[in-house]
Amino acid sequence: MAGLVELSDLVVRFHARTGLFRTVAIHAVDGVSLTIEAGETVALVGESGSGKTTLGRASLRLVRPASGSVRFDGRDITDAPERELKGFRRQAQAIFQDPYSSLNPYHTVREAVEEPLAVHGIGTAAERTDRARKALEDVQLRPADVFLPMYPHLLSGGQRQRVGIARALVLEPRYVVADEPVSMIDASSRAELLYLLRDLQATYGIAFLYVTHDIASARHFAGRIAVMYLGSIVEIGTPEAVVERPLHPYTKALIDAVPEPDPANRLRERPVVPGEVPSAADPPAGCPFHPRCPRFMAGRCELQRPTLREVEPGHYAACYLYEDET
Amino acid sequence: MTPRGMLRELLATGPGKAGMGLLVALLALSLYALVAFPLDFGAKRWSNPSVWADNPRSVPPVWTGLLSGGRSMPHTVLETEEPAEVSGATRTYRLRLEFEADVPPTFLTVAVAGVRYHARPPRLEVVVRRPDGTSVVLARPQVPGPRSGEAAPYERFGEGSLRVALTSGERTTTALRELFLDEYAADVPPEDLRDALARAIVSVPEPGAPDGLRLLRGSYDLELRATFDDPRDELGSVRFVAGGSRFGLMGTDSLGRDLAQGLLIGLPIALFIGITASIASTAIGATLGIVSGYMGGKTDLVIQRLADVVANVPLLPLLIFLVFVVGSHLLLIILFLVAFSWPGLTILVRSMVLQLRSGQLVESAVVIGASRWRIMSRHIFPHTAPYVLAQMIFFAPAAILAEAGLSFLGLGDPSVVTWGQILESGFRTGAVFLGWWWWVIPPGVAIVITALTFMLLALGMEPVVNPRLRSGAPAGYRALGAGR
Amino acid sequence: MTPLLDVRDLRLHYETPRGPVRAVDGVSFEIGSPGEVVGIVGESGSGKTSMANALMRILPRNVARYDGEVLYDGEDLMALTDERFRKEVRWRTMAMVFQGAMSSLNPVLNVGRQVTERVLVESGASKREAYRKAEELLELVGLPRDIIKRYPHELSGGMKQRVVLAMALMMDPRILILDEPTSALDVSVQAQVMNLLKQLKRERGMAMLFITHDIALASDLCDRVVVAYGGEHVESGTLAEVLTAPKHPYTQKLIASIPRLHDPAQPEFIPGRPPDLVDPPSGCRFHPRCDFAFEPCDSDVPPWFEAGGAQHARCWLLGQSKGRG
Amino acid sequence: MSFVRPLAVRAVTLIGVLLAVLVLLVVSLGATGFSDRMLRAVVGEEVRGLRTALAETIRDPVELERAVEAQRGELERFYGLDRSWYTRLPDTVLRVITLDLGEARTLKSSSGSRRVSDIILERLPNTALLITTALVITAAIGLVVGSTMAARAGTKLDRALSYFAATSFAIPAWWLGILMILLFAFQLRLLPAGGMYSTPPPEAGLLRFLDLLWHAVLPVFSLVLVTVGPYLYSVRTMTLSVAQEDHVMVARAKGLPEGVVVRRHILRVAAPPIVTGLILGLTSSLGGSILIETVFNWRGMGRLYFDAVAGTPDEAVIVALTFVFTLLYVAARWLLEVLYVLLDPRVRYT
Repeated sequence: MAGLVELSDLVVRFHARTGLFRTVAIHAVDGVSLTIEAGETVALVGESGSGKTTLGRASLRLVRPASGSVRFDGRDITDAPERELKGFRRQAQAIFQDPYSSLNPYHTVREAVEEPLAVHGIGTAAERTDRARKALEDVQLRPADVFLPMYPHLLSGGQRQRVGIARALVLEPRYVVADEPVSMIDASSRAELLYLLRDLQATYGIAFLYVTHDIASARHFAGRIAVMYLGSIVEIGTPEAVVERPLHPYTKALIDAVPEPDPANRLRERPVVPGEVPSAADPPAGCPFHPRCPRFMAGRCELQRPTLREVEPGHYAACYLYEDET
Repeated sequence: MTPRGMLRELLATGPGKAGMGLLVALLALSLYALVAFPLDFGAKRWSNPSVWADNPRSVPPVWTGLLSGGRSMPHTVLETEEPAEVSGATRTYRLRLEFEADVPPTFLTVAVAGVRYHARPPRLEVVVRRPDGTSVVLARPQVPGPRSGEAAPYERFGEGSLRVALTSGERTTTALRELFLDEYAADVPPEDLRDALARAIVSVPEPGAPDGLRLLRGSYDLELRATFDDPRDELGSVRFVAGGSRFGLMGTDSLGRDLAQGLLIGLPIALFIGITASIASTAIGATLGIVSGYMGGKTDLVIQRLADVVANVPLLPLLIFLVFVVGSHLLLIILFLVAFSWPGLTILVRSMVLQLRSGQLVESAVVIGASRWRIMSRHIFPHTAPYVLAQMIFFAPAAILAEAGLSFLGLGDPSVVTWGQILESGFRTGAVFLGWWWWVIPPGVAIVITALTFMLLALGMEPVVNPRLRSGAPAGYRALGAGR
Repeated sequence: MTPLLDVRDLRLHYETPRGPVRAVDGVSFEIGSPGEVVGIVGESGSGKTSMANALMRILPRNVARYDGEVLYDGEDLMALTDERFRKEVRWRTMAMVFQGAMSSLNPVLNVGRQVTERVLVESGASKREAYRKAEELLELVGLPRDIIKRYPHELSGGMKQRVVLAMALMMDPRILILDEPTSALDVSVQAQVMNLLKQLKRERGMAMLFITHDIALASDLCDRVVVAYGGEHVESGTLAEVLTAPKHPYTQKLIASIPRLHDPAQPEFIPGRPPDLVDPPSGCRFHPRCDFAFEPCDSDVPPWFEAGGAQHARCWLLGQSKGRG
Repeated sequence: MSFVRPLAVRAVTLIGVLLAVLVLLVVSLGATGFSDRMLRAVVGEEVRGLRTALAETIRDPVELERAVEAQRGELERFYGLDRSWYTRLPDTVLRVITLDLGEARTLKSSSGSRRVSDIILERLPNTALLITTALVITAAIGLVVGSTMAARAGTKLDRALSYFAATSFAIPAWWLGILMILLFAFQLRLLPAGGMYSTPPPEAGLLRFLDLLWHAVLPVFSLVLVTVGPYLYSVRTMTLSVAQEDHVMVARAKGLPEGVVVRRHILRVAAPPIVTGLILGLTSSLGGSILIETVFNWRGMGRLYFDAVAGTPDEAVIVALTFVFTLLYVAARWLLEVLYVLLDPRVRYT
C-alpha cells in the first residue's frame, strides 16, 4: 500500500564551517524512512537536535535531501527543481511554530490568507475573498469580515495561529506539516487549537505530520507516534503502544522525564539518562543512543546501527534488545 | 508598520516634528528659488562679473545697520531715459540722490546705454550739483567714433553700457581739488584725496575732520549732459549708481555678487545632491543586500566581497582624486558618492535578510509556492524598509557635506552655485582674515541647517527602527566623515 | 513561629502610555521554614515574573507603584535602603535563577569570573578560596571542573542553566527564587535539573520559590502551591490539596488542560483571553472566562475563603456554601 | 586558533582593497588620458632643456630638429608614451606597491628633496599628531558622557545631548574651523589662526613643543567638536542596548555594586562595538584631515594633498598620497579587527 507521503532512507546534511578551509557535515536526518497515509496524523516526537523539524521540512521539500527519496502521491520529488514543485506546493502546506514571526506584519489578514490563492492564480479577486472568508470561519475567526482588514499585531497569539492555519488550509491541501503549532501558546489554550486542527483534519481528510517535543499532546492528537533521536526514528507505533509499552530505552527515558501532575512525584527522584544529546556533527557510531543507554550491550550497540523492526503488530523499534527474540 | 504608521510615529517625536517642519520649509524655499531663477543661473549669471558690476563689493547685509547704529548709505541706483532739460543741442539728464547717511557711498558710477549717432559721437559731461550750490564736473566719457567700413547711424552701447567710475582716477581727483580750492579755499593734498574720492564728492573740506573732510548731507543732483550734432541722435538711458555701504539680505562678495541669491540658489542644488545621491545609494545598497542575502551562493559571495572592498576604501581622498582626474560635473560627483556609499546598507540589509531567510516568514511564503521575486519584494523588503528609509535620510546630509567639502577644495562643479563654492571663494579671497563674516558664516549655516534637517528626521526615525544595531556606528557614519 | 519569608500585600505597577499595568496587585504568601518549596503557578500575564523581580527589588524605570511588606525572619526588607538591600539581601538572603539561562550570563567573561565575582566584591574575600568554592559548586551541579575557564557561548543550554544555579549558590543564600528555570530546556535535561533542585532541597535545606507556568512541573518539587491569575493570587494550599481538590474554577481548568500521558482522558481548555492588566475585569478577574460566574462575581472582589486544611481560594463559590467571609 | 581565520580573511580582503584602489587610480589616470597629458608635459619640458643644450653643439637647424626629435622619441619610449596606457598599468602598480613612489614635479620637502616618499614621511607625523590627539579627546568625552547619558536615557539632558549629536553630525569640521578662526583668532585674538609654529619658531625643546600644541588647539577643537557628538550618541545607544540585556539584570540581582555592574557588565560588553565606532571615526578623520589641515594651514598629509591638487597638479604626489591614505586606512581597519577579536570571545565567522 502506497502512502500519500513516502520518505525512504532520507538523509539531510547541513554544512558548518569550523576552520579556515574545514567544514563539517551535520547529519540532521540520518537515514529515515516514514510513510504517511492520506488522512492520518503522525506525530514526530523528539528533543531539540533530534532532526524532527528538519525531517518535516524535508518532506515539504524546503530542504534538499542529500540522499534517499521523497515521494508525494506516488511522484518522486526528491530532486525536482522549484519550478516543477508548483503542483506539490498547492497540495502540501505547513503550520508554523511562531505565530509572531510566520505572519508578515505588513500584510492584513486578508492578504495573508488570499496570498496562496493569488500565487497559484486561483479564482477571481472576489472568489479569493470568498474562500479566505470561509477559511477564517473554518478556524473559528468569526465574523470573518471583522478579521479580514486587521493587521497581525492587533491579534492575540492564538488568533494569529488561527490565521496561520487558515492560510495553510485555504488551498485545500492534502498534506500539512504542523511544526510545534501550540508550543508558544498558553497551556490552558493549547488543547483548543489542537481540537480545531483535529476537526479540520477529519472534515477535509488531510494527512498531518505533527512535529512536537510534547509526547503527552502527541498521545492525544495523533494516530501514530514516531520518536526521533539524533536524526533517526528509534520507535514508531500507536500512541497507546508507544506510551504505555515503550520499547526503545530512549523512548522510556523520554516518557519517564515528562512531569505528571501527581503529588507523589516530589518525594522521589525521576529516573533520568545522564548527559545531553551528542552533537549531530559527530554522532556516535552504531546506535546513536548507546553512549547514554542504560541497557547498553558492549560489542553490539556501538558497532552497527540497529534498524526498525516490528516487535509487535504495528509497533516498531530500532534496538538490539528486540533482535534476539526473533 | 505601514508607511502612514511610520509617519505618525515620526511626527510623534520632537526631532521628527522639527525635522519635518524644516524639510517642508526648505522644499518650499527651493521651489521658490527654482521658479525665480533661471536654470543656468550658475553658468550665465553667477560667474559673469558684468552682471554684478553695479553692486558694492564686500559689503555686509543691510540689516546689520540696525545692529551697528548710525545711518548707512543705502545702495542707490538711479536711472532715466528722458532728459530733464533740453537746450539747443544739449540734453541734460538729471537724477537726484538724497544723501543722509553717516558714511559716504562706497563708489559712484555712471552708465550710459543706447547711443546712436549719425555723424560725430555726442560729447558727454558728468556734473554733480551739491546741496550747497557748488558743482563739479567729474568726467567727460568718450563715445567711440565711427569705424572704417561702418555706415551711419552708428549704434554704441546697445548691449553693455558705457560705464565710468566716478570715484577713481586722476581726473576726478583734480576736479575735486579744484572745487575745494575754488569754493572753500581749502588746499587738500591730492594724495589725501585720491584714497577718499567717494567721500570727497559728498563732503566739504574741514580741518580736523577725518581725512580733512566733513560729510555734506542733502540732495545731490547728478547730471549727464550730452551735446549732439544731429537732432536725430539718440541716447537710450542714463544710470547713476551710488554704492551702498550695505547691500541686500546677505551682503556681497568681493565681486559684488549678491550673496543672498547665491545662498538661495544653493538650496535646491544641495537638496538635489542630498536626495538623488541618497535615493540612488540606498536603492543600490538595499537591492544588493536583499539579493545577496536571499539568493546566497556565488551571487552572495561576489556581492559580499565587492561590498567589503568598497566599504574599506578611504572615501574623501579617492573622491578628490576621481573628481580631479575624471571631472567635476555635478552628476559625476553624485555618481562617485553613490559608487562608494552603498556597501554599508548592503551589509546591514544582508544580515537582516539572512535572519529572515532562515525564519518562518520566508518559509511560510516558500511553502505556499511564492516565487523568489515575490518573496524578496513582498515579504523581505518591507521588513528592511524602515532601516532603508532611515539610511536614506541619514545619507542625504552625508552627501551634502561631502559635496561641500569637495567644493571647498575647489573641486566643485563650476556651472552651478553651491554653498561649498561660496565658502571656497570666500576662504581663498581671505574673507576670514578680512573679517568679512557675511561671506563665510551664512553658507556654512545653510549647510548645517540643511544637513540638520535630515539628521533630525533620522533622529525621529529612531523609535521606528529601534537601533539595537551592534555593528558600531550607523552605516552612514563613514560616508558622512568624508565631508568633514 | 515566624515564617522564613512572609510577603504581605505586595504590589508592583508599571507606568505605560495606556495607564498603569497592575502586574503584581496585592499578593501575599509565605515560605514557612528552610527546606520548604513554594510554587507560584500562572500563565503568561499572571504577573509571576514581576513578583519575583519585586522580591529582589529589580525594578524597571517605569515603576508606578511598589509597596507592601516582605518580612524575612520578621524583618521588613522593604524598609531597607537600596545599598543595604544590595549588600545584605541580594544573593546573601535571596538568590535568583532567572528565566532564560541563555541570556543570564555575560558573554565576555568566563564562567569562573562570573560565578566568583559576587563573593570577591566583599572585602577580605580570598580569590583562591572563592575559586575553590566555585569549583565545588560547579561539580555539585554536575559540571566538569575545567568549565571554569570556558565562555558562555561554548556551553549548551543545560550547562548554562547549571552554571547559573551554581552562581546562585555561591553566597549560601537561604532562599532561592527560581523563575521558570527549565522553560528553555528539553524534557530530559529538565528532569536532570529538577532532580538537582530536589537534592539541594533535601541535602541543604534550601527554601525555594519555584515559579512556573506548568503545574505538572510544580508538582515535581513543591510542598505548597500558589496559583496566580491576572496579577493576583487566586488559590493556595499544599500541593496535594491544590492538585487533587482544586477549589478555584481557574485552578480546576488549568489542571484539566494538561494533556495526561498515561490517561486517555482528553485535555480541556479555557476559552477566552487572559485579562488586560491595565484595565482588569471588575470583581473576580476570572469571571469573564468562568463557567460558574454568578451574581457577585462581576461586581465584588472575592476575599480569601478557607477551604479546609491549609487551602484557601478567592472564589465566591466558596462563600456561597459558607456564607460571606 | 579560532580567531586566526577571521583575521586572515579580513587581511586578505583589506589587501584586496589596497590593490583595487591602486588599480582604480591607475586606470582612471590612464583611461581619461590624464596620465598621457602629464607625461607629455614632462617630456616636453625635458625636450626644451635638451634643445637648448643641443643648440650649443649642433648649428644646423634641420640637423638640430632631427636630433631633438630623436631624443623626444627616446624619452617617449622611456616613459612608455609609445604604448597605450593599459600596457603600462602592471608596471605602475608594481612600482607603487613596492613603495617606489617616484619624484614630485613641483612640491619639495623642507630639506629640498623631491622624492615623494621623503615629502610624505615628513608630513606623516604632523597628521598623526592632529588626528590622534583629537581621537583621544573624543574617545574620553564620548565614553564618559555617552555612558552617563545611557544611564539617564529619556531625561531632558539626554534629549538635549541627542540634539547636540545631530547638530555635531551636521557641521562640516572645516567650516567650524573657519568659525573658530573668525572668533578666537580675529575677534578675540586668543589663539593663532593657522600654521604649526609661531614666526620665528621657538628654539627646539619644550617651548617649541608647547608652541606646536598652542597652534593645534583650534584644529583639534574643531575636529573634536564634530566627531564627539555622533560618537557619544553611538556610545549611548550601544551601552543602552547592552544595559537592557538580561545578564545585566542578573549582575544587579547578584548584589554587585553599581560601578562594577556598569564597568564589567555593560561597558565591557559594549566595548567591541564602541571601539569599532572609534576606529571608524579615526579612519574618517584621516580623510577629513585634508580639509581641516587646509583651513588651518597645518603642514600634514592633508594639506599636502590639497597643495598637490590645487596648485600645479602633481600627479606623482596625488597617486602616492591616495595610496598612502588607503594604506593607513586599511591598517586602521585591520587593527580594528584585531581589537575586536581580543575584546570579544565570541569570534564570529564571516
